[in-house]
Amino acid sequence: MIKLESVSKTYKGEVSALEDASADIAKGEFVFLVGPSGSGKSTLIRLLNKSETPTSGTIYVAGKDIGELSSWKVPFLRRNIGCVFQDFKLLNSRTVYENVAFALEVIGRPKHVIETQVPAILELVGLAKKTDNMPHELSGGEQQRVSIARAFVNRPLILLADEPTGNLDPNTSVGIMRLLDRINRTGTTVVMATHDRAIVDTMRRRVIELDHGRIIRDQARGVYE
Amino acid sequence: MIKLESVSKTYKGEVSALEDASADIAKGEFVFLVGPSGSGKSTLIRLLNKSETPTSGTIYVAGKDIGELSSWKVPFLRRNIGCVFQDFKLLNSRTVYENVAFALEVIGRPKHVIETQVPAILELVGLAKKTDNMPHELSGGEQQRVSIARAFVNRPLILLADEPTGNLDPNTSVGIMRLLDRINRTGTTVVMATHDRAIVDTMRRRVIELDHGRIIRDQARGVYE
Amino acid sequence: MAIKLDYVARETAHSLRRNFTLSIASMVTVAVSLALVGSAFVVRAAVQHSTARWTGDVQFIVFMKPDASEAQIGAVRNALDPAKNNQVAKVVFFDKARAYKEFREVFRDDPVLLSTSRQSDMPTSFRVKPAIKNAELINQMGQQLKQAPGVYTVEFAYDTVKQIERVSKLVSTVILATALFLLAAAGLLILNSIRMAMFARRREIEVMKLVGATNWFIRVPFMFEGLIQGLVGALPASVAVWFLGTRINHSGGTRSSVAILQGLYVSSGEVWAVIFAMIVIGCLVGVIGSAVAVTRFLDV
Amino acid sequence: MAIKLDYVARETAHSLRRNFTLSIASMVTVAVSLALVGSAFVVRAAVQHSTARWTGDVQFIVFMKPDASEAQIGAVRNALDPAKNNQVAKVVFFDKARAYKEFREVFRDDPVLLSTSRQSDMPTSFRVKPAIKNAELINQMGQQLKQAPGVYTVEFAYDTVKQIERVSKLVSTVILATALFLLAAAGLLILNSIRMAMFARRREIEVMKLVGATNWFIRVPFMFEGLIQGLVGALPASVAVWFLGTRINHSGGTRSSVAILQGLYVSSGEVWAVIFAMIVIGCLVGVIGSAVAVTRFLDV
Ligand SMILES: Nc1ncnc2c1ncn2[C@@H]1O[C@H](COP(=O)(O)OP(=O)(O)OP(=O)(O)O)[C@@H](O)[C@H]1O
Ligand SMILES: Nc1ncnc2c1ncn2[C@@H]1O[C@H](COP(=O)(O)OP(=O)(O)OP(=O)(O)O)[C@@H](O)[C@H]1O
Ligand SMILES: [Mg+2]
Ligand SMILES: [Mg+2]
Repeated sequence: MIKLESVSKTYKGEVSALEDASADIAKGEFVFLVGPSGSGKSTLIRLLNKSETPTSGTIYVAGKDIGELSSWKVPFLRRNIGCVFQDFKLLNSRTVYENVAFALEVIGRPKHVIETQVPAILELVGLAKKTDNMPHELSGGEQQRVSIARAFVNRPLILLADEPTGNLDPNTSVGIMRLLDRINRTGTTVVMATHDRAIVDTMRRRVIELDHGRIIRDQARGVYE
Repeated sequence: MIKLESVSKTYKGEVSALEDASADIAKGEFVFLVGPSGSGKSTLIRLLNKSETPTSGTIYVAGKDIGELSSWKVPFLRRNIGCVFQDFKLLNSRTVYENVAFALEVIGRPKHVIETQVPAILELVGLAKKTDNMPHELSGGEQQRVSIARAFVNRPLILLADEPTGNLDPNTSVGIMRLLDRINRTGTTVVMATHDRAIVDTMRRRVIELDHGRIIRDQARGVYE
Repeated sequence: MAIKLDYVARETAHSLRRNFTLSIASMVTVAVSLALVGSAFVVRAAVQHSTARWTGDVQFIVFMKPDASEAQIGAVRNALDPAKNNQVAKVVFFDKARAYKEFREVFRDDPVLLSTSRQSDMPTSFRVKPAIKNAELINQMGQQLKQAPGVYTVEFAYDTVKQIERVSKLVSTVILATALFLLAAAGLLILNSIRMAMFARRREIEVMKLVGATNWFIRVPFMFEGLIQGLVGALPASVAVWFLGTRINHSGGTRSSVAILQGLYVSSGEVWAVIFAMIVIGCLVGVIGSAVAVTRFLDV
Repeated sequence: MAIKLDYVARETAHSLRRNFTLSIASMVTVAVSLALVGSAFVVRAAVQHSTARWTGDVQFIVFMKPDASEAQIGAVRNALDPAKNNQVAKVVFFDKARAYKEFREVFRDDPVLLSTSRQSDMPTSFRVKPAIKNAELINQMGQQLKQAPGVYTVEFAYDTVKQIERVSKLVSTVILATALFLLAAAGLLILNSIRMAMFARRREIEVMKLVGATNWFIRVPFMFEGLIQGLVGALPASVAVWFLGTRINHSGGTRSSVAILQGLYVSSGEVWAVIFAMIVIGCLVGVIGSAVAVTRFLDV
């Protein structure tokens, strides 16, 4: 599903955020990206949905070299990749419901689909009571769950999650992980960057560890450290 | 230093974020605020620096009822309260250095003070190499450290930190906690909301637990749960 | 994927409302500049009508009485014949038919005047271009003709008409220059209000891109917003120009077939053409402004 | 706490640069509207000078030759005496001294003309307000006087001057109305560009508040920005009006003591007064616009 061939990313100047990273992630896998702050986890995730382009190396998603993708096709790539962002990226002027519905509207889903799927997914992430609140009226953890709902709502092939439990208490985190696990069992490939040792150690899934931009460990059924 | 007398906060509509909370925090204390997502931790912190006003109850900071404070005096209250925000609140158009310097500029500190204190504090949080980067060029954890540096830089009496380790890996978190500890030992009162069980359990400081807006536990040398 | 119209309408309305003062300012500027453009053209057209009779250096016109005899007309023609009178450079005879034709032409939008005037009411006239330049002598020549039998009156241009034309040209050029300035400002404003709309929604745009919106899906509402601003600005301008047109027609001096100036007059056809042009210009300014904004600032 | 000037200057410059197109549009609108205001006043002043001689229904002026004898002047005075001639309502005699005084007044800013003209060069004249209304008869009366010994020329106003004054008043009123419209738009624009500046920096403002900035510390740079926009807009407008002034002075018809119109002329004192007023208006519009923005949209 996802294949990296010696991918490097150097930001303008000298910051080398990713160096010679290679990996092969099969359809339906669940992968944890771990590593210290600044090791390149978010960079890797941004490369996968083409928000950034690699300095060198090739990335295949669903068998296609996304470096070759002409720019007008990028939106269609992204429709297959749900993304949970470290900073949520919610729309401040829209309610929780509208934020989630937005992801469907933008890709032209008909109204009746939106009206059934959005409440269902909000129920799933435990925000049924907050549908009409604005993002700034939510706690940090609640915002993170809205962001997860939005990424899930159009049932993407791949789900990228950048520290989806960073602002959640342990219990809520467990709930979210159950959700991700459930999604993963329906066949969605999940790539999740995290700092949460407890989660990684409990789930025992594949772990890719980054350090200073290099993959220093790639372990099936791994632990945090 | 901080005293809450049956403080309640109800957001417009019916959301009761804090109910009848009373607590007394002495000068130089280190207090963890714990509780599930949406339990009112951030609300409590926002009440302390008067970004929100309580629906009922009284809050004293440094012996003064901050509800009585006329609005033009609020800036001067805030100069004594450093704040690390859950969503960093960095200025996107300014470099790391400028972001930190800004906090000093705004309160009219002379240039030479700014020029010595800012590099020192950036060194302290481990960002000496990133002084000239823009926030969007930083990893999530690095941004969080900038936010901490800005809250520290004018040596406030009280430091409020809302999940300052939410986006950090365990090792960096330990570093930040050492820093907070050090600051606390110089006499600064620290109030920190967190989800990080490991940190709370290691530090063994006073723990105030919130649930649905109520203080359900207030324990000296406590643990997360 | 087709972009849904109701989506575009909703987004545009929302954005216009959010940027209310700026949208208003853009529209006011579009309106004022287009009103100036339109007025310049209408005034120029009116002045041209009014002075139509004086083309080709005609310096005075000898109007014959409607009942002047052939002999009387012949005598005047003789007196003005360039071949015999070296003070005359050129003379054109307007018989009743030709005078009526011109009259009908100038007042083609005034059915009352047209229906009450018959060809037989028209005075025949000679339009005289003198060979001499001296105003005093030209005056004398005209005054003499006034005494000739069968002559109703002699109207002198005295260069007044030329002066009027020159001033009108100057005024409308100045107005046009000011208008162009303002039009540029209006374009800039629309560009800017679109840019602001985009800026205000840059997070939204970022998120749209991240969840897979196509570029046109993002662009179209903004371009539409610009179009609307230009269009809405053109409307009050059109109304203003239309009023100017009717005002000119109602107060435009003596509307007579025998006068120096034939009355300031502008046909409704001309007014509508100017209004049409204004609306087109308004839309163009809006679309160009927003297109520039969208291509320059929307990094999609 | 005193607000540091270099801080305000830096922030203002930064904000102006960031909002470049909008600032430009505001300034252009301020400039155009102020230029219109200024032009209207300057043109009106020039026309008033030019027609100064024709106040009080004076219909024609009889200029005597500089060397006309006392007897000749007396004869003309006699012929025009309202007590003896019932066609005359009023007549005013301008002797050399009075003519020179008026001449010096009108051309007070033209040292060349002043230094080359002496009081003895001035023609004496009679300003005549006829008792009759019929233009033809007034004309006849004037023409007769032209033949009288010692008369240099007779200048007729023929209502031309009144017409000019009427038109000039109308034109400057229309210009002023347009200008007021635009000035309102300019105020709106400045308000808006400040609001946009605040919007663009709302996170910054939020953070400023959270780290303890005082309200005035936050407000002052924005108000300063508005002031600058108004002021910078006023400058090109001032230049334009200044040029208009010199143009009027250099091409303003015949500058002679014996002509219908005394040459369009506007004194540099008047031009500077208008420019000063424009700069004040520009600053006012800027400050008011930004003050409204700051109080309405800056929730500090
Ligand atoms: N746009 C950018 N320009 C320049 N440098 C950047 C940019 N984005 C990231 N970096 C740098 O690249 C490195 C890797 O950043 P990245 O965000 O991938 O780290 P991360 O593993 O996600 O860290 P965290 O756990 O703190 O979120 C960091 O040193 C960061 O400063
Ligand atoms: N401005 C607001 N308007 C309405 N409701 C709000 C507002 N801010 C917070 N709330 C609600 O108040 C409750 C407490 O929010 P708060 O942010 O204090 O939680 P928290 O303990 O910080 O949670 P987290 O750990 O997820 O950050 C939540 O249910 C939230 O939705
Ligand atoms: Mg990251
Ligand atoms: Mg919180």
